[in-house]
Order: sequence, then structure tokens, then C-alpha cells
Amino acid sequence: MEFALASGIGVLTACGIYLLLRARSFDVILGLTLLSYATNLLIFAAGRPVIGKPPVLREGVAETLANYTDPLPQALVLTAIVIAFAMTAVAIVVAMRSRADNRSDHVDGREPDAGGKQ
Amino acid sequence: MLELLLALPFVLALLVAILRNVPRAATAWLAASAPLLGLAILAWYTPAVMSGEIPQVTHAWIPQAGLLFDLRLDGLAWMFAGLVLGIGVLIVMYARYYLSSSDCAPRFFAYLLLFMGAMLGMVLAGNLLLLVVFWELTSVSSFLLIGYWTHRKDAREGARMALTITGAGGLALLGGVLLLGKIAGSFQLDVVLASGDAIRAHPLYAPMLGLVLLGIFTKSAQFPLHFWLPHAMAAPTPVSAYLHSATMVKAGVFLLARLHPALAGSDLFFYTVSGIGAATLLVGAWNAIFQHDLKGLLAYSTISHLGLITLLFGLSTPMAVVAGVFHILNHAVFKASLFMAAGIIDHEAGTRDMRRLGGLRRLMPFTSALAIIASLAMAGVPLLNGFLSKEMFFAEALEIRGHDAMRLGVSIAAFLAGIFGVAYSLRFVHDTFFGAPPDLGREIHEPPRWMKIPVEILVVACLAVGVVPALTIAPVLETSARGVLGPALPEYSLAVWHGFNLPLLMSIGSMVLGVTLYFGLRRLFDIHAVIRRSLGRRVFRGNVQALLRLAWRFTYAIANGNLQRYLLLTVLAALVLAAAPLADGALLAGAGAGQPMPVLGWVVWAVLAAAAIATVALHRQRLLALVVIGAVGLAVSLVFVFLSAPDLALTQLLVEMVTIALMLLALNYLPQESPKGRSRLRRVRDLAIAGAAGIGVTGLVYATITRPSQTIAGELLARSLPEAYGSNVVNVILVDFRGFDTLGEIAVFGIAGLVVHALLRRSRLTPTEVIPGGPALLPMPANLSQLLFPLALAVSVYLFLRGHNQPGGGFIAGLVLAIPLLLQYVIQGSQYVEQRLGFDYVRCIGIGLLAAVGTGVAAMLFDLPFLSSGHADPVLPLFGPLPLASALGFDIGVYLVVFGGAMLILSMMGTVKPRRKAPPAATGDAAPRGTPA
Amino acid sequence: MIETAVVVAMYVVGLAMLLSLWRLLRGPTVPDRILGLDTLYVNTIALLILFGMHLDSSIYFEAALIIAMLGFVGTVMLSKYVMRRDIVE
Amino acid sequence: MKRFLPSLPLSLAVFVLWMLLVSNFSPAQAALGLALAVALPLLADMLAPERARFGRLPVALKLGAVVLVDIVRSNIEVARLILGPERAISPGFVQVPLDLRNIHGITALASIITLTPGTVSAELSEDRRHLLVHCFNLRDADQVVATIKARYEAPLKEIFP
Amino acid sequence: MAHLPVLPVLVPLVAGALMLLVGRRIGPQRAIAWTAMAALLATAALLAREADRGEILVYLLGDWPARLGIALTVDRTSALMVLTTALLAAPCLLYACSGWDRRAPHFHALFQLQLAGLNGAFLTGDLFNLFVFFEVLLIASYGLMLSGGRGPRMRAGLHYVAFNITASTLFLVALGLLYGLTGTLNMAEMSLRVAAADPDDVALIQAASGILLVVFCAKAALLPLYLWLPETYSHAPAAVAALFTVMTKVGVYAVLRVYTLVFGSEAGELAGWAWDWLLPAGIATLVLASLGALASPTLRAQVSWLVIASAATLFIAFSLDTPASVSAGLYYLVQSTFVTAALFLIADMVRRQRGKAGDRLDIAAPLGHKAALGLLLLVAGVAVAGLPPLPGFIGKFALLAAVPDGRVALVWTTVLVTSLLALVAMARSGSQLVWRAEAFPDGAAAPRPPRTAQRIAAGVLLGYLGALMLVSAPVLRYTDAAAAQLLAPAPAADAIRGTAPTKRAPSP
Amino acid sequence: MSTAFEIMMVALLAVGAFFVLVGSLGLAKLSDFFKRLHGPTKASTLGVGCVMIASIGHHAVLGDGLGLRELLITGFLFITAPISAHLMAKAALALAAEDPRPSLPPRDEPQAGEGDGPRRAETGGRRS
Repeated sequence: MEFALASGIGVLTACGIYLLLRARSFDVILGLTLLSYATNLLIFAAGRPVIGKPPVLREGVAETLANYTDPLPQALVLTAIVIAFAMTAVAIVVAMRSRADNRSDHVDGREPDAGGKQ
Repeated sequence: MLELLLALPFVLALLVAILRNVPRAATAWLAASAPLLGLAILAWYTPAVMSGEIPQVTHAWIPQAGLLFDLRLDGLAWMFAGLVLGIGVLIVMYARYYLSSSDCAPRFFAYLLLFMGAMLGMVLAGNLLLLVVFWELTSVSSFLLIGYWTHRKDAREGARMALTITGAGGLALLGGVLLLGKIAGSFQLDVVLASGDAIRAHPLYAPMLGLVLLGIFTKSAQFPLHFWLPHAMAAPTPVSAYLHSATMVKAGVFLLARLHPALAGSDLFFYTVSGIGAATLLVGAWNAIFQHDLKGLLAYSTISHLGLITLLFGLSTPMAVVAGVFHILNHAVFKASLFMAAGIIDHEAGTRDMRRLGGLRRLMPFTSALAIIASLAMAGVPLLNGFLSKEMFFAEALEIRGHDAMRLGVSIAAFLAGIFGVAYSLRFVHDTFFGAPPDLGREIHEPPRWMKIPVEILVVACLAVGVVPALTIAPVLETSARGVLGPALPEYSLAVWHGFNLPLLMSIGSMVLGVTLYFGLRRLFDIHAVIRRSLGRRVFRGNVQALLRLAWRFTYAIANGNLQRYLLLTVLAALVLAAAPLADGALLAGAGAGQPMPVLGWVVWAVLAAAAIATVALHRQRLLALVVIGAVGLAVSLVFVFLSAPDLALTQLLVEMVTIALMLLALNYLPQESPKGRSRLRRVRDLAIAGAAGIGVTGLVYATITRPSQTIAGELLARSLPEAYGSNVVNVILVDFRGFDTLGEIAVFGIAGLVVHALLRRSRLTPTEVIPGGPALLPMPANLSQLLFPLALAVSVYLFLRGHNQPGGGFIAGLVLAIPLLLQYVIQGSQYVEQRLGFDYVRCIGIGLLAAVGTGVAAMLFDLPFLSSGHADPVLPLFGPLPLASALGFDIGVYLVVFGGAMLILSMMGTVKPRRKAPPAATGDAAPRGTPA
Repeated sequence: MIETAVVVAMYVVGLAMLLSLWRLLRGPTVPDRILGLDTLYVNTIALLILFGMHLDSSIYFEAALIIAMLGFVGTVMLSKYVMRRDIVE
Repeated sequence: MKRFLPSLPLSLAVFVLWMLLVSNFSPAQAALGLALAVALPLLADMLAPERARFGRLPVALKLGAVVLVDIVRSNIEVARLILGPERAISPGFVQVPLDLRNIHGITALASIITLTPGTVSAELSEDRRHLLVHCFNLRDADQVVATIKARYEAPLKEIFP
Repeated sequence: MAHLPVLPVLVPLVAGALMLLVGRRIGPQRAIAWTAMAALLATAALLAREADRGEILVYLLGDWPARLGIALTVDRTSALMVLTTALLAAPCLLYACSGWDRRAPHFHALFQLQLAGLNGAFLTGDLFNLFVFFEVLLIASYGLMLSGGRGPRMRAGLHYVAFNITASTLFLVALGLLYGLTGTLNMAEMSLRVAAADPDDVALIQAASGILLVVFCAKAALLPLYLWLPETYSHAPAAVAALFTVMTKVGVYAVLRVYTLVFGSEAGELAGWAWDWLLPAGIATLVLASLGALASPTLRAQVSWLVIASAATLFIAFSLDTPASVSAGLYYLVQSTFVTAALFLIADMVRRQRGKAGDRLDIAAPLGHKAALGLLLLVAGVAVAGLPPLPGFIGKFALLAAVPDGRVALVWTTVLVTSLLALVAMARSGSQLVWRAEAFPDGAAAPRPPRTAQRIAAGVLLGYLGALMLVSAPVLRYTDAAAAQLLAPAPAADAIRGTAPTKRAPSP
Repeated sequence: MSTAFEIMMVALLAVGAFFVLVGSLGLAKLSDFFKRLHGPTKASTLGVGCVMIASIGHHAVLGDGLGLRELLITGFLFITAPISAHLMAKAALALAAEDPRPSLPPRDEPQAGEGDGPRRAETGGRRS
């Protein structure tokens, strides 16, 4: 299972990075979204997740890591998800504005063949 | 008192600069008062200094770094201070009349005083670092002075060249001084001067000497760094007269004298300094002959004389040092007067070009007489001060011991320089004052009375020193030479007549040959036709241009404004730094065994991987990519579900929905498709990098999570219920253990809302594509969503209230509140919703933040740290016990901020107004179909 | 017995998910993909409930509830985008 | 009364939902549920385009039973078709003219049509007089329309007069 | 007083939240902003005084032991950073109050939240909390930079945003790995665990911290990650760009904090490994940034390059890893923050006085109010080029003096040569902008003079430099002590771990 | 726990899973969007419904007592499924109107004047 988790994260990372290196703002933002999935899973994985032991305390079950999975990475991931969303929102609005103001959705604000060096 | 002496120029510079509207005469008097008062103070110190005392004051500045504010007035400093102040007075007086009415006098005098102060500080400094401080200050203030006529290109260029060269020297000097301080163990001049032997024996002596000499040589315009000096002649003449006779260029030789006891005495010093000095002496003198500009001639002559002084200090015998100090004085006096005379000629005739001048002897006889006397002093004619020091120089050149080749070389150089000196002095005199009067189209007459007085004073000094040196200059010379040499001061006599000896013969010979050379050259060819372009300047300019070009090319080849490159470099940097320690296969050492993988897990894995890869494959068709990425999000939440993270699964699901909404809203204003990237190679390269990163991350994660965990989380589990009163530990961490994180997180979320609001509030954007027709009417979905809305709100309240004990909580509840509302926007249209349900989302964020912070602050009232949780169990009649945790208050803040933030973002994006006029079709975008509604 | 049935049912639902995924990736039209995604969500609800039975825990109920309640929002928005481009008019 | 409880069924729905959610029938939860049952419909009412008026509600129970039975029946039918060869399926659109004028009624009808497998309500004409229904397997358009009108629309007309 | 460490975060946070309640009226916004500013200045000063007693102030948020919750830790360095930020923010705010705050929606709220983020990043002792505050300050900076802007600023903004999100993603990757390997997020606790790490884990920890280093260097604009900065800073509004000068320092600070505490002298096998990477990178960056300053087409771009150069100088100073060099670096950090900020303000004033030519260096154009602007530019130029007597020189020579013998040749050459390049660059731009200014054509009125608030703001920043020059000795004493504290992290780590909660039971 | 209960549970699960699968199978197998649209309806009604009832029974007997919460899921699905189906159909229709290639009926159905008689749409065939 660990390998599946790790390789899933790897696939997400690879896809995210490929898109990150594209030239259009929307593609870059898609890449960042994929990357944020990858990082969320990565942090989550750092808590050595197990099946069926959610960290919600039940009566009569000893409060140890044997009975519950590590809650801390989950809290971190929650924070990270929220922050990633906020960042995505800002990035996409900036992309919209940049496209509107610069008449191109190329990340550099100009079409590569039209602009050339500044 | 020394502090006062030093402070005077600075204070008055400030005063002059502030009092801009007083008459020019008052400004000049104000400016002159600084050197005058300074001279008075100096005079007060004179008896003490002459008797060998060294007045000194020390203040701490940065004692731990060895930088003390230490002023020290020994003989050398006394002599230089006198020179700086004395000539300063005359320059101020002269400048008062020199400056035209269009020149801004307060600025000039302020700069001049600033420079004077810097010079004074440098000569008075008793701490080497302090000396460097003032040294650099002279560079800066001379930059301002040289560039005073800012409208002239040559002035600006000259100033920058001077600053560049002397600034570079200053930095080298800083390095040298730091080394010197390291070697000597102190930056105090007393200590350094006393430890000469230790310094010379130190292994770092050579680099230190190199750096210090670089500073000295740049400042005193030594070959091959001399070329800045002639270009500094673009300055107003008083500036040239001051900087290039008594002060700026003398700073270099001053330092040579100052550090002489510490540095001199090695072969390295001897050969370098005297070699460079000799070269400068000859190059300067030879070039001086071929200048057409009066000031240019004087500038090259200055270079030559500075070479002479340097050479003398290089020779390092006590007598040579005395001669050097003596020549510093003499040169200052005659060169200042010559510059002033040149200024007068320029002022009156309107030109300084010797090819156009001539016969001035008849038009301005008095000035001519003064100038001729001064130039004879420059040529070293007997009965003038120049003769005396030149005689001493010849004598010293012949006295060199132990280095026979050097003795021959230096003697020949001295003799040649003497010849050249006579020749260029003659050219100065002959071309300017003799011959036919020029026709310059203007009346040429004697300058104002006061303009001549400074020249007169200086020429008289030349004569006085030349005729009766023992009565005039001897005590000064002795005092100042003792400042350098200390008790090692040799016996010498200052007299015009030393008998008929070899130096005298050389003097006479050089004079005869000089005259012959000048007239011979005239006879051979027309000197006036010789244009000598300054090689140094060309090289400098070429180098600066090349540097600029290089900088430009380099900078914009790297920082080419291409985000892809920046991101690529970032990814690569991370790859390299992460891979470097694992290169030797340490990755999998220590990895433990994993858990078994259920088949269903592979299904989720397949969904995840397939959807992610499909997102990449489809990314150019953006809408499709968005649909597919939704499946990635779903798969990720499934992973969370299976691996025991219900809160995360909920959050991920909700955020996924909001993200899709966000992207769709944005996609309306972006092209629907990405054009194909140009280069296949680049795609392959990116794929390779992405693949490497993916494999790397897989390896790192696998290696990490198969190791045993050492987490502290066990303690969190154990303390969650008894101390934080919540059984959903994730939520307890969020609102209690790590509530501060959450506070930051909601701040981020709220700010995101504000940023989107700020960016979209007033902007008008054009949708890429407008489908004709009115807004879609969706009566049935509207009706059903009506039904859904209150139910969803109830679920939201439910999730919020139970969050502390079961999956849920403020964040999830906030989104469960926001998404149904968003649905209303989508189905009913924004106008409809906002008219009926007008929330001020911005305020909602503010209140939420305050609620969260307020809950935390409440703990402070109980003397507990911020965010400490409290707990109460009031029993209400009828309802029974009501568990209340303060975390609930915090969670309310989260709830409000998340709701407000999400809705602010989405509603702003949903209500962007279309631009009134469609912009011209952008290149690369799909042409808009239809017309904006 | 029940336990086995639950596990088998989970596999069946898993298979259903893969089929939906196939449609999602295959297309050919955008509504087809939207439909695929929507079905994926519905399948997920079933899977979550089954998983809750499998673990004998009601902790995943909320997730299923949320998907049932709000999972269609994505579908609505995507469909509206296809229709109008401007999802909030 | 209308002012504070704009829609009694909705309030009831909220209350039931709440009690089901908390699964805890303590007085405190009941009170909270009641409070929400009052507050949330008020909030929702602000957005309501047209208020629903209810006629004979008991008919609804009967209709519900009919629909449930139909769902099961047509589910089996559709499953059979899906598993069988695709050639056997002949889909098609049908225009259902509406007698219902009430949007709530139309919505309910459209929902029922969609929920029963084999038919999906695709579009409501702008004048709300026709419902475009897609049938999975269309043999006789008239019969389909008649069934819909008789089985579903008639009771709905009673519920939403 | 007991709550002092948390106030630098709370005060601006509350002020920012209040801003949202008062709506768009500028008057109350300014009132809140200045009240908060005054409170922040007072707090920062008190904090620095407290920190100078030499003890580490530990503030346990939520009264949890440091390893369970989040602890704020105040040592001399973090107090110095907070004070610098507060001192910098006041003139920036003043400058913005001369009109920009009306044009940029939410300016005041974003400004306060940015301060909260900065202070949080300086004070926190928890790695994940550091991430959170990084994000707070970054997202606020996006808003500050882009609010009210258009065109090229949007393009620069897109780069800035995308780049920083990427860096933040890497940050999370590093954090996840570090947590997975050490099981804690508290830096003090982590330092203990890193020091006692299983030999098999060392390489992995190193890889994770390598990624972390990339993140910090990206924020601090170090080679090869600095390329985003000139574009961003030169397109930001003046007051914001001036405030941003402290943001690169956050990255530098983070490196200093994490790589002295967690991977510092007591980290066993990992002790100080980061410095080996940073010295060459710092040197290369310094050279390239100086060339960039030389090549800049506009004054603001030039200043941006100088910001990079100052960060690079700091990396050099810190990577030498001796108390004296770290101390010199801290001193240099403070002064370079002020001087580059002042230059951004001056550049903006110059730009406004030159009509269409803006701050472009290759065009000669008339310059209104030449004397005052020229003087400001001169002083700032002297300071930024590291000429005496301003603190730039003091910082530089303190740094040079602190270079250990083995590195003298390399570091000295770099620092001295790049100082010369900076000098040439500043002389070039000064003479192009001020000296080459033509007279205004007849009939054309000179532009309106810079507002008093703007001039005062720039003057205050330069005044800081003057003050810093005069009180260099005590400041350097402070930084000496701060450096000693940083380089001997064991007592700090013990203090953080050992601080007992007020009411709760300590961690076993 | 009686055998009858067990059998009932297994049956419910089997039926539920079966319909979920059939729904997705239809989605994957059928050739035309409107045909496919019918598949998932099964999953969301009978499929999920049966699983839901099974779950209620499971939790009531094996778990922590009777809770009817699962009913809510079905309830919500009954509200939301028509919305999404309706909108997807509309989207497909809109796409067809915009791009005449796919085999979908024209958008401008005759509405008034044709009388209220039912009318089979001509183009809704299986042309793909």
C-alpha cells in the first residue's frame, strides 16, 4: 500500500510539473492544482496512514496511536488545502486580469512570436 | 578643538546650502569663514605641533570593529591641513568672481566645503578606517564638484570617470587597510606606524601593499590609471585649481607619506612605487607638451609632478622623503596659481585653447607676469620654489644606493622629465602670452581686482620660498617631514646655492635642452596640429561600454522575463538538492515493510492516475481538462476516506467543487484552448523533468513512510479529550493545539477574498466567447434548489456544531453554507440572489476574523496565553447540560471567514462586468464568437 | 455472510467506477464526460456507504451525505458552462 | 403565521432532517431543530421565486407509492435493455403538453419523470407548456404521454392546484 | 507584558480585520492604520528591549507545551527583524497615505495583514506555522502589489504569484517529508531529533532540508531562483515595493533560523551542510545582481537588482558561519532594508517628476524639483553603494573584517568588485536622471512637487540610516549578541522545550 | 440475527450493487449521449437506495442502533438527480444546436400553433 500511495503521489507530481512548465496561465494553474493534490497526499502520507482508524475518539478505546491514525498530518493537510485553494483563487484572477490587460494568456503576457525580446 | 576644526566645513556647507537666497557675496564670505576659522584654529595649534607634540582626540564610534573617531594632528597632518585650508580660502575668494551669474553659487560652495571637510578629515584621521571613510567622501564630493556643470556632457563623463577610478581605488584601499589592520592588530595609526617591521615581515604584506597602493595610485593619478585626471578638467577652474593642486590628487601622496613608516623599506615597495612614479613622471610630462588646452597641459603636468613625488617616496631614503614633502608644498602653490591664471584667461578670453590664444602679455600684462613667474616655478627655474625641490630630486636620484640599474634609470628619467617640464612650461608661456594677439571677437582685459589677489599671494609665495627658503619654508618643512619620518629626520639645508654640483648641472642641462626641445619641435612640425587622443580614456570608455553591454546581455539572457524558465530552474534546483544526498543509494536503506494493498485501493489508484494523466493529455482543451481534474479530486478524497481521514475527505470534496466553480468562472474570460507549444524538444525535456520529479517524489515518500514514525501525535490523542474537550482530534488540533495555524489560514482565506475583490471590483473583462441569447432560464432546477437550500443550511449548522467531536467543523460547515448559495447564483443569476439576499461578504470576513481573534484574546483576560481554550458545562433548565467549549467561538470565526471569503471570491468572479467595447482581437486567442450581451 | 456480501458489493461498485472513468476519459462530447463524472460521484456514494458497513462505522456518513447533497453542483456548473459559458449570469 | 412560517412543509422537512441528522431526541436538540425549522425557511423564502400553494397533500403519499413502484419496475426494464443488445433500443424525444401551470407542480412532474428510469425530462419550453422528454425506449409516443399525464400529472394537479 | 511576543501578530491582524468593518471610508481606515502602527512600533521596541536581556522568550500559544502546540520564540534576531519591519512599515504607510491608499482597494487591510504575516514568520518557532505565515504575507503581498494595478503589473504579478505558489508547494513537500522523518514540527524539538537521527535517515533528512533550502532561497531570491524579483519589485507601487524589501529578508531570516537551529552546530552529521551550497550561490548571485543593476533600463529595476544584491550579500555573510560574519550580516540586513526601501520611494518621486519618461535611464527628460530629489538620490545612492560614512559602508567593512582567513580572497574580491559595480551603476543613474535633466520647455509647468508626506517618508528612511550610523556601536553589540545566540542554539532549544505551560501539565 | 435478515441484507446489497453496475455499464456501453443519460439514473435511485436500506439495517442490527440517517442521502439524491440530469440534457441540446454534427434534435421545437398533440421528435434517432 505504501508503494501505491507513493507512486500515486509521484504520478500527480509528474503531471503537475509537466503542466506547470507549460506556457499558458491556465495550464500552469491546472498544474499547480495537481501539485497541491500531490503535496496534500504527501503530508498525509507522512502520518503513516492506515485503513479504518480515523482519529475520532471512541469511548472505551485507548487513546493511542495503535487505535487511531496520526491526526496531526491531517490537520496540516486541512490547512494546506485551504491555503492552496486561496492561492488558486488569486492566481486565476490574476491570470484573468493579465489576459484582459495584456491581450494574451501567455504567462509572459505576450505571444512568443509576436513579442520577441523586450 | 580638533573636532571643531573638522566640523567647521561641514556645518558651513550645510548652512550655505540652506541659506540659498542670500546675496552671493554673503555666501562667499560664509564659505570662506570655514577655512579662515580653520586656519585660526590651526595657528593656535602650531606652536605645539612645531615643538613635536601630537594633539589627539579620540571618540568611540564602533570600537568593537576598530573604528574610532580619532583625530590626530602631527606635522604632516598640520602641513596638509594648512594647505587644504589656505588654498581653500584663496579658491573661495577666486570662485566668488569666477562663477557666472547663472551658476548656482550655494551649491558650488556647499560642495566645495564638503570636499574641504572630507580632505581635512582624511589628513586628521588617526584611525585608518576613519581615514578610509573620509577618503571615500572625497571621491564622492569631488564627483559632485567635477560634475558641477551638469549640463555639459564632458563634465558628467569626467565626473563619472573620476568617481569610478577613485572609487575603485577607495575600495581597494579599504581592503588593504583591513588587511593592514589584521596584520598590525589595530587600526590606530600610532600602532600601525610603530609596527612597520612586523608588517613587512608578514606573509600578507604583498597583497596588502598591492591593495593600498592601488588606492593611492588611482587617487594620485599614477600611470596607467592617470587618465581620469585630464577629463576631470571639465570642472570649473576653481575646482581644478583646488582638486588638482593641493587636495584631491595629493590625497594619494599624502597617504603614501602617512603610511611610509609602515609600508616602506621593502624591495617590493621600492620597485613598485618608484617604478610607477617614474613612468608617470615621464608619461605625464611628455603628454603635457602636446596639449592644446591650458588646463589639459596643467593636468598632465600635475600627473607628471605627482609621479615625481611618488618616485621620491618610492626611493624611501629620508632625504627623498623630505624632498617629496617639499615638492608637495611647492607644487600645490605654483600649480594652484597656474590653474587660477588659466581660469582668468578662460574667463576673459572665452577660450583656453592655446591654438587660438597668444599675445596676452599686452592685453593683460599683470596677469601674464604672474602666470609667467608661476610657470617658471613649474619649470624649475632658480630663485623660484620649484627649483629647490627639483634640485633635491636630482640629488636623490643620483644618490640611490644598491640598485645601480635603478639609479641610472631614475636619473635619466629625472633628467628627461626636467627637459619635458621646461618644454611644456615654455609652451604654456610662449603660446599664451607671446606672439600675435588673437582675434576672439571680444575685449580682453585684466580681471576684477579680487580675482587676481589669490594668484598674487601664491606667486609671492613661490618667490619667497625660492629666494629665501630658510626663512620661509624651512620650519614648515621640518615639522611636516618629522611627521613622516619622526626622529629619523636627516640633516639637510635649504639653500638656493649648494655649490656647483651634478644636480645643478642637470638643472642647467635640462633647461637648455628643454628650450631646444620646444623650439626644435616647433620647427620640426606644427605642434598645434598634433591631436593626441587619450588612450586611457578610450580604453576606459571601451571597457565601461563593454561592461555595460556584457551586463545587459548577461542579465537579459538570464532574466528574460520567461516564467517557464523561472519555474524550470526552481524545479531543477529542488531536484538537485534533493537528489544530491541520495546519490549514493541511501534512499532505501532502512525502509521497513509496508501494509498489504486491498484490491479496491488499486481501483482508486487507477482513477487517480488515469485522471491525472488524462488531465495532462487533455490540457489543451481546457474544459475537458477541468472535467477530468474533477475526477482527480474525487479520487484524492477517496484516498482520504479509505485511509481514515473523514475530515479531509469532506474538505477535499467541497474544495474541489468550489475550485471547479472558480476555474469555470475564469475560463469564461480565458481562451478555451491552449495553442500547441512550439517546440517538441521542449515538451520532451519537460516530460523528462516531470518524470524525474515524479520518480524522485515517489522514492522519497516511499522511503519516508516505510520507516517507523516517531510522531508526537500520541500525546495529542491522549490529551485531546481531557484537556481540549473534543473527540475529533483533527478538529481539536485545528482549533486548539494549532489554533494559531488556523488563524493564519483563515487570514489567508480572507485575504484571498479581498485580493479578488480588489482586482475585480472595478475591472471590466471581455468574455472570450459569448453565446447569443439571454440568460438561461432554469425554472425547474431553480425550484428544486429552493427546496435544497434550507436543508443544506441545516446540514451546515449540523456539521458546524458537531465538528469538535465528529468530522465537520467550521471550515467544512462554511463551505457547505457557501456551495448551496453558489448554486443559487448559478441557477438564478447573481443579480437575483444579491438583490434578495444581500450579504456584505467583506464585512463577514472582518467579523469572522475578529471573532476568532477575540476568542483567543479572551483567554488573555484569564492570564492565560492567547488561544488557550476554556470549557464550561452550564446546566440549563429543561434542556439539560449544555457543553460549551471556547473553541466553538473560534470555530464561528472560521465559519464566517470561510463562508465570506468563498462567497466573496465566487460572487466577484461571477459578476464581472463585460467591457463596453471589445478589444482588438488578441494574437493567439480564439477570435470571439458572437457579441457581448 | 453479510460481510462477504459487502466486500463483493464494494468490488462491484469499484468496477462500476472504472466503467464511469472510462466514459469520463473517453468522451466523446463534453456532456458525456460530465455524465461520467456525475456517475462517478454517485458510485462514490454507494462505495462510501458500503465502506461504512464494512468498517462498521458511521464516520463516512457525512461524506456520502455531502456528495448526495452537493455532488451535483459540479455537474450543474459544467453543464451551464457548456450551455452559456457564463455560469453566473 | 405566513410571515414566520412561509412554508410549513419546508419547516417540517428541516425539522425532520435535523432530528435524523443528530439521531438524538433530547429536548435541547429538538429545540434547536425547531429554531432552525423556523429560521432557515425564512432565509430561503427570501430567494423564493414563486411561493408554493398546496392543495390536497394526502394525494402525495399515494403518488409517492406509485412512483416508487414505477421506479422499481422501470429499473428492471431498463437494466434488461442495457444488458441486452443495443439494437433493441430505440430512443426518442417526446413533447409532453402540460396542463399544470404551477411551477412547483411542473418541477415535481419533471423530477418524477427523470427519477423513473427510462425517461428523462430534458427541457421545459419557455412558456412552460411543453416538457421535452427523452425516452430510453420509445415505442408509442402517445401512450407515453398519456401514461405520464394520467399517472403523475393528474395527482400533481391536486397537490399543487 | 507577558503577552508581548504575540502582540506583533495580533495588533495588525485585529487592525486588518477592523478595516473590513469600516467600509470604504478612508478616514477611519487611516486612523486605524496609524493607531496600529504606533502600537506595533511600541511593541516592537519593547520586544527588542526584552530580547536584549539575553533570554529566549517563549510564548506557548494555547498554553500547550511547545512540541504539542505552537510556540512563539523571541530571541534577539527575531526581535530585531520585528523592529526593522515596524520601522520600515511606518514610512511606507506614510508614503501610501499620500494618495495611493485611495486608489488601491483594501490597501490598508492588506498592509496590516502583511505586517501580521511578516511578524508571524519572524516570531514563530514552528516549521508549519512558518509556512502559514509565509502564505499570509505572500497573499497579502499579492494584493498589495496588484490592487489598483493593470497591464504590465498584472503580468509581473502573474509571474510572482505562480512562482511563489510553486515555492510554497515545495515548502509543503519538504515539511511533509521532515514531519515524516522526525515526527515533529517544532524547530527546537526537531533539532534534537535531527541530531539523534538514525544514520539511515540522515540522507533523507538532508534531501528534505535541501528542498526546504530551495524554498527559502526562492523567497530570498538567490541564484538560480532570483529571476522573478526585478520584474515584480519594479512593477509594484512604490510604498509596496519599499515594504517588499523586507520580504526577501524573510527568506534569508528563515534560512538563518532553520539552518542554525535545526541543522546548526549541534545537528550531528548534518551540521552546517547548507552553508556549503550557499556561499558559492551567494557569490554568484551578488555578481549577477550587480551586473543587473548596471544593465537596468529603469531606476526601479536597478533598485530591485540591488535588493537581490543585498540578499546575496547576506547569504555570503551568513554562510561564512562565524559569529562576526553573522553579526555583520544582521547589521547589513537592517541597513540594506532601509536603504533599498528609501530608493524605491525616491524612484517613484523621480518617476512622477519626469513626465512620460518615467524612471527610464536611457531618456533625457526634464526633472521637476531637481534639488531636493537630487539630494535624496545622492544620499541613498551613497548608502546603497556602500560608501562611507553611511551604514552600508559599516556593514560591508564589518563583513569583510569578519571573513575567515581561508575565504578572504574570494569573498573580498566579490564584495569589493560588486561594490564598485553598484557605485558605477548608481553614478550612472544619478547623472542620467538628475544631471542630464533638461530644462522644462517654455510654457510647460513643472509637475506638482512631491507631496510633503512622500518627502518625509523618504527622509525618515534616510534618517534611519543616519541614526544607524551614529548608534552603530550599540547596534553591532546587539547583533554580536544575536549572532552568538544563533550559533549556539542548544540553550535556545532547551529553553523552548523546557518552557512549562501556565496551567497545563508539561510534556513528559 | 436471523437468517432471514441476513438473506434480506445480502439480497439488498446484491440488487444495489447490480443496479449501480448496470448504470455504469450503460454509461460505458451505450452509443449516444441521451441513451447513456438513462444509465446513471438507476444507480442513483434503486442502486444507491438498496445499498442505503441495507446500511440502515446493518447499523440497526450490528451497529449502534436504529438510525434513519441514510434515508437523507436518498432524499437528497431524489432532489439533486433531476437537476443534474436536466441540466446535462440541456447542455447536450445546446451543444447540438451549436454544432449540428452530433445526432441530437434541433432546438427550435415547434411549440405554439401545432396544437397540443404529442409529437415524436424526428431527429432523435441513433445516428451515431
